[in-house]
Amino acid sequence: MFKQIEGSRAVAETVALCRPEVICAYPITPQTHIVEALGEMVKSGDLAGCEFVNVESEFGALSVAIGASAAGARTYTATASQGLLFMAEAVYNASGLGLPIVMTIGNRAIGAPINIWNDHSDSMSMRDAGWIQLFAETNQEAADLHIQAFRLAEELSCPVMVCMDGFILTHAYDRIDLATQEQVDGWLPPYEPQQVLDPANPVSIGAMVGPDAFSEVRYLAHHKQLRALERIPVLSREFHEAFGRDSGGLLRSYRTEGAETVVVALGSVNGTIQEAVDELRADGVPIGSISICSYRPFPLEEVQKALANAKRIVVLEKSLAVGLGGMLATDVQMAIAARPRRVYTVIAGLGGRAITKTSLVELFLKARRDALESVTFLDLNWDAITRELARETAVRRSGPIAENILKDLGELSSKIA
Amino acid sequence: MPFEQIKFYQTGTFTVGNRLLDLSDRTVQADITRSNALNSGHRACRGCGEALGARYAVDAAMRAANKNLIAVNATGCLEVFSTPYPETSWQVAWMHSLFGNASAVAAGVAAAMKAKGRKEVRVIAQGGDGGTADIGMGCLSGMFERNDDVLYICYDNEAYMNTGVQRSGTTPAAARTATTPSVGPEPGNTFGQGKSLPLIAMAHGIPYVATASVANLHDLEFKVEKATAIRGARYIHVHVPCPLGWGSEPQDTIKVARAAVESGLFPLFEAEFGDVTARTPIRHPQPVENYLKLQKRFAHLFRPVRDEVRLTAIQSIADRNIQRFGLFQEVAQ
Amino acid sequence: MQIRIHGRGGQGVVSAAEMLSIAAFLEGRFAQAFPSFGSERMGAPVMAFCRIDDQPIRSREPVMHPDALIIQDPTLLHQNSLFDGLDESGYVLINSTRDLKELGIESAVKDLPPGHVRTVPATELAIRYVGRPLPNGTLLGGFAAMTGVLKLESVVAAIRSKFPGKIGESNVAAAEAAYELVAKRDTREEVHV
Amino acid sequence: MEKPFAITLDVGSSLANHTGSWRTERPVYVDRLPPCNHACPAGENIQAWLYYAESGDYFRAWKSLVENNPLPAIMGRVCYHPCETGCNRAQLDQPVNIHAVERFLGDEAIRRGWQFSPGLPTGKHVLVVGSGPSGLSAAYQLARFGHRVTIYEAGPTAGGMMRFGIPKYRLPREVLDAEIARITNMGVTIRLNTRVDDLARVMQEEKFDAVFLAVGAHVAKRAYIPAGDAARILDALAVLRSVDAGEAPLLGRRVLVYGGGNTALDVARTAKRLGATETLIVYRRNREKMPAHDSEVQEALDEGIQFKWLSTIKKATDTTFTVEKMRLDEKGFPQPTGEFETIEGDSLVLALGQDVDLTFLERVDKLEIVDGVVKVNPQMMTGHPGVFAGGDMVPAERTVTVAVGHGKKAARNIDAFLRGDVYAENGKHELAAFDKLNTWYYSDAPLTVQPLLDAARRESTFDEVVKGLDENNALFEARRCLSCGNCFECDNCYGVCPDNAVLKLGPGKRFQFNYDYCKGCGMCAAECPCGAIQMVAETI
Repeated sequence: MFKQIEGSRAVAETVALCRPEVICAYPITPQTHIVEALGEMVKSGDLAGCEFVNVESEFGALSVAIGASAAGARTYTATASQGLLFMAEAVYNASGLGLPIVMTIGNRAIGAPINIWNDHSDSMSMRDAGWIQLFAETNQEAADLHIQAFRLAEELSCPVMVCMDGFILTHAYDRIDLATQEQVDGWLPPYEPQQVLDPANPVSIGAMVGPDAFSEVRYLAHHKQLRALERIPVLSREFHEAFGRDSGGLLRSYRTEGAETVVVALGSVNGTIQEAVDELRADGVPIGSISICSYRPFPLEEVQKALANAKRIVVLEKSLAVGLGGMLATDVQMAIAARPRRVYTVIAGLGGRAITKTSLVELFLKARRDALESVTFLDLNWDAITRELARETAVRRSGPIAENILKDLGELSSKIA
Repeated sequence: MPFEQIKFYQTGTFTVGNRLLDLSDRTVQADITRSNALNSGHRACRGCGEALGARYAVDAAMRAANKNLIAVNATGCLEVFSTPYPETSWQVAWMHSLFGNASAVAAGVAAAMKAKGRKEVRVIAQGGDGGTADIGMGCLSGMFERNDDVLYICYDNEAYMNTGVQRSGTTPAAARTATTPSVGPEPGNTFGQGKSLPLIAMAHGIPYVATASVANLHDLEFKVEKATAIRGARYIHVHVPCPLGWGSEPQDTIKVARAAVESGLFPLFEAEFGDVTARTPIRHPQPVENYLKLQKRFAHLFRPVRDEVRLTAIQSIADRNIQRFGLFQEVAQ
Repeated sequence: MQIRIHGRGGQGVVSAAEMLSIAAFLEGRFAQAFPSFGSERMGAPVMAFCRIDDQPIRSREPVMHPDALIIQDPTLLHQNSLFDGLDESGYVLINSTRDLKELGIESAVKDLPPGHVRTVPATELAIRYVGRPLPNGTLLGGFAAMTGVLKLESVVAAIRSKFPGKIGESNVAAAEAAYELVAKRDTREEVHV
Repeated sequence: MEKPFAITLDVGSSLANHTGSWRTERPVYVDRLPPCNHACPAGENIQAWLYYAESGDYFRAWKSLVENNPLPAIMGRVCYHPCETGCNRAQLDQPVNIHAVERFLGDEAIRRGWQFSPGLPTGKHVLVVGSGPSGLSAAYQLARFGHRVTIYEAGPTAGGMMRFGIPKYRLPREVLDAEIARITNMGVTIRLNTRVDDLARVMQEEKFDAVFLAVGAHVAKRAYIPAGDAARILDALAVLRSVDAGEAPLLGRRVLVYGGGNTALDVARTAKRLGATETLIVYRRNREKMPAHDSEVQEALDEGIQFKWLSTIKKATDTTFTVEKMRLDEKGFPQPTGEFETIEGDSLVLALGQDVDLTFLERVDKLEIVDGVVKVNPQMMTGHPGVFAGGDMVPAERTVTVAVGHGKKAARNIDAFLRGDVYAENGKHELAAFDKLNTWYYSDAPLTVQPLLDAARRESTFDEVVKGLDENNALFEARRCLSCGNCFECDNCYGVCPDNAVLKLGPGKRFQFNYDYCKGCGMCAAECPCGAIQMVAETI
């Protein structure tokens, strides 16, 4: 049934339909609304048979989740940004122990300078932690992905992060088709743990593993992700049959037929990209785009197929591999290694900077002329940067960069005024 | 006295077992069918106090919980020597996650058990002083403050032994460790540092806090069994000598622990909802020197010359405990 | 020359390897000593390695094909894989008061050249000279005597540099005693008798 | 569940890891010799019978006790208990009141009529001369071996010095009779009023396969004291014997006793009971040098007996006695001072010790006599093959306990002799000295003093002075035993092993080390309360 609600609320209500047994909450913008809503449902009794634990930190949040999951409970938590980094040790531990925890990331930048707005730096920092990472394009998908995430996680005994852009999705009101309890119960079986802490059948979980077996353990983690590559499309198809909606899958192509230029991106920005693509297509520009949903495991084969006919590729990333450029771009290049083509990395929307259709159209045309740098920063204020660099060469103690630039921008705006 | 004085029995009244007592009145360790929660073949050093304390505690909890027990372990000696792949020494449902999160993981297990309505299952978390007092402090405090249904047992050997004897927040004054070497004008650990976990636990106002020692098994078991029966957050702090880190003889582990108790340096008491409610009186008082002399980590207090000033300072720490907890009071019969 | 030392946590296996490398260094050669890292405990089986060469040593792999084994603890003798990779002209030095027959390893070492397998009561000597059952320094004396790869003086110097002061001196005394024992070819310790 | 590889393990799998190979020392269970057993002249296994007594199994306790001593009710009363002097518990609070528990067991046995059973008949016949403690002890042990035993007793009643030498108030006659009866009940024949005046002849005519001589020492030593005809001078044994026979020898109101041994005290205390108002013991040395046991001196003082130390009696008239003061030289020997005084008294009783009457041995060849006693070899055999001797007639301390010990030892050797063999004593264990114990595990439990008959009644009656313990006290006393050197199954080793390397074998079966896992830390030995574990170096 359709509702006009906030993304966070939609996710919360969908998670509730998945009948979680333990939820750990620690506040951090912008995921806070999700756990607040869930907390309310548990307190009111609408979400029965569930323990809602207010923990003392994100490290505690995921640790409680680890214990609950190991004890056989369907477990959920959510975090973002600094929170994800603070729980980093536990993030690796949860996947290492093969615990099917589902965690929402309300994607947000990482400080310093502290910044609460959206980009992908947080989940990117954990991309190799052994979790499955699914990126939601819309709030509808964000909600739906959680249902698929629980099933995928529990089938594989592997934790899943559902990444949705902070504010852009978490705080956006949209028209959402919310699943019903019957639908979810019919599609998501109760949790059957692969291993469980049970006094009746005791085991020791979390042994110390030495050089003699550690590599094998790691390979098996990798193999698990390869199995996920097979399961994700299947679940997406089954989900479509049950719920009548396209959600998830490994990736989605948009108007790539005959496209010379293909744009690749993660998450909500794909909407704006598709708008730009339509506009350019209207002018006869052969361009299309790919929205990657499953970032980990990374669907090398599917990406390679989807880019088979592209002449050039523009990878638009909401995170920066400082000193290199793009992370997604690197993965895409690996995918097309057999038949290399020009790949432009575009770093955009860091710390919540708006990505506009106008900028994108301009960017894509430039790309078409192959006039882009291999690493391009979208809508960068070069005046501020050149002035700061000049100041640094002049004065050794030139002060904090961020403050300086803000000051400049102030002057700038006052001049405009 | 927290455990009932065995009436009209002298020969080995304080021993582990007692052939003339009913089985129910004997310690778990005297039981031929004890659970051996931590079984043979583990890789602990000779005379390891932590291995001993852990089996004492978990066996007692197993009896009290009628074997419905789940144990969560922090990283540290106990975890490393008990579960190196491919062998584990545990006979209980056991889990190790990280160094600093045992209390939180246990809280998660407890939450899961509550959600599943499995009231009969009791959850314990255990770790060393490092994983408890230092890196695990945040999670521990959270678990206390939420009054999660977890019994946390800290095996305090007063330093980071697994990594090679470095100073921890419970390392006593003057003790030599790898990071507080016995060199310079003030050798060993600095006076005026360190923290008391039991008192911090009490400050949370949780239902039960107790200290125990491998030197007094009856007392330790009594406390573990009592704690296991209580709901909510509970904390037991067990003093466990480490022959390697303390430079004591392996066969002296219990002797050293006993000297700590009877000198007053390690007071045995119980607290409920933040107030001390019972203490275990000292039976045969000893000066702190008896304790210090058994350990090379304090050798610099006696050689090359006796460090009277700091010996007096340590004695006064003990005297303060004795006075503060009334450790000399007569055994209540 | 590649040496593998077997012993137990707390017996100073690692320092033994280190002292060997120092001795070699003092003779102007290149040497490398490293342990088989682990979180093993006092008493648990442990290994340490030492390489001695006339050129710089690049290899970082554990010693797979030792030219010499030093067994600090005879209770390890019957763990399989102990003699793995030992060169057919290699050496074996065992810390024991017993002879090879009593130790029951005659067959295991029968193909080694005469005089290449010796036992020396290092723990006994250590207790006598050092006052503690730490056989490591002592064994190095025996090793020097058996292989001739290192001079006793350099071994002694190495022990002194590793343990300055009284402990060092008592270890030196024990090492020299061990050297004597092995140097005077006690036939009881011969392999082919 | 299919467990994740390596990370999740099956419980208890480390049992595959035999950490016993880490060991440089191994613990072994030992039985050390408790100081009480070590000190007992009768060779009683005291710790063993206390072990049964403390669990309330008095019958087994008694059985174990009478292995070595058939007269516990007597011994519990008259023994001067060197066991308690040796008791390790003395270093904690006070020694275990062993003799009181022994007496309790003895009385319990009499009350319940527990009996001895003889061994299977061997057809051998042994003559025992004398029915004193050593004679009875030997007869009992020989009967247990299955030998036929006949005791020749010169006197009209059995018991020897126990009857004639020890007053009723220390040893009630019904107790003495009961324990002698128990021995005759097992088939031992006692022929009373049968003096052996020529052993050689008896042996020849009556064809005994072996003989044990235990005639004791009954000839009172005399001291020359010039005395007027009217002076009453008697000897202690005669007095005690006539009192036992129910007569009341005329001693008068003021009685002097000359001597410092237990007999002197016995006779003095007897005199008091016979109505003497003043009883004075005259002794040539001081209290420290007095051979009598202090407990008895104390009891005598309590009863108002007076002492005159450092004095010898020089002259006696009918009512006065001249006494010379003595002083002790540096060697502790009394030397005359030349100072005299006169004491009033109605009678003087001499208690200067006894000699052995050896005339009946004259015709026994190869039998040697040295300073008035019979010489025996370590097997208690005299120079004459098959003739053994013990008790007061051989060189040794003259106490009931020593005598009982002689009897047992002689019996074992006689048995071996009869089998044409020599008895081999099994080697003694290492002594369980105090430093071998870990006494923290024992709670403080001071000795329970046996109730004393109040002084008033003592003076007038021959009622037993020292009363026994009731069952509770006896149990309490038994449980004060530290079980030195012998495992009492306290489970400490089983409990304190960090490696669970101790196997508990169940009640009465003690424990066993599992050397597959024992790392040799030695905590079991250090924490064993009674020192029954020893660490032994492994050969490297």
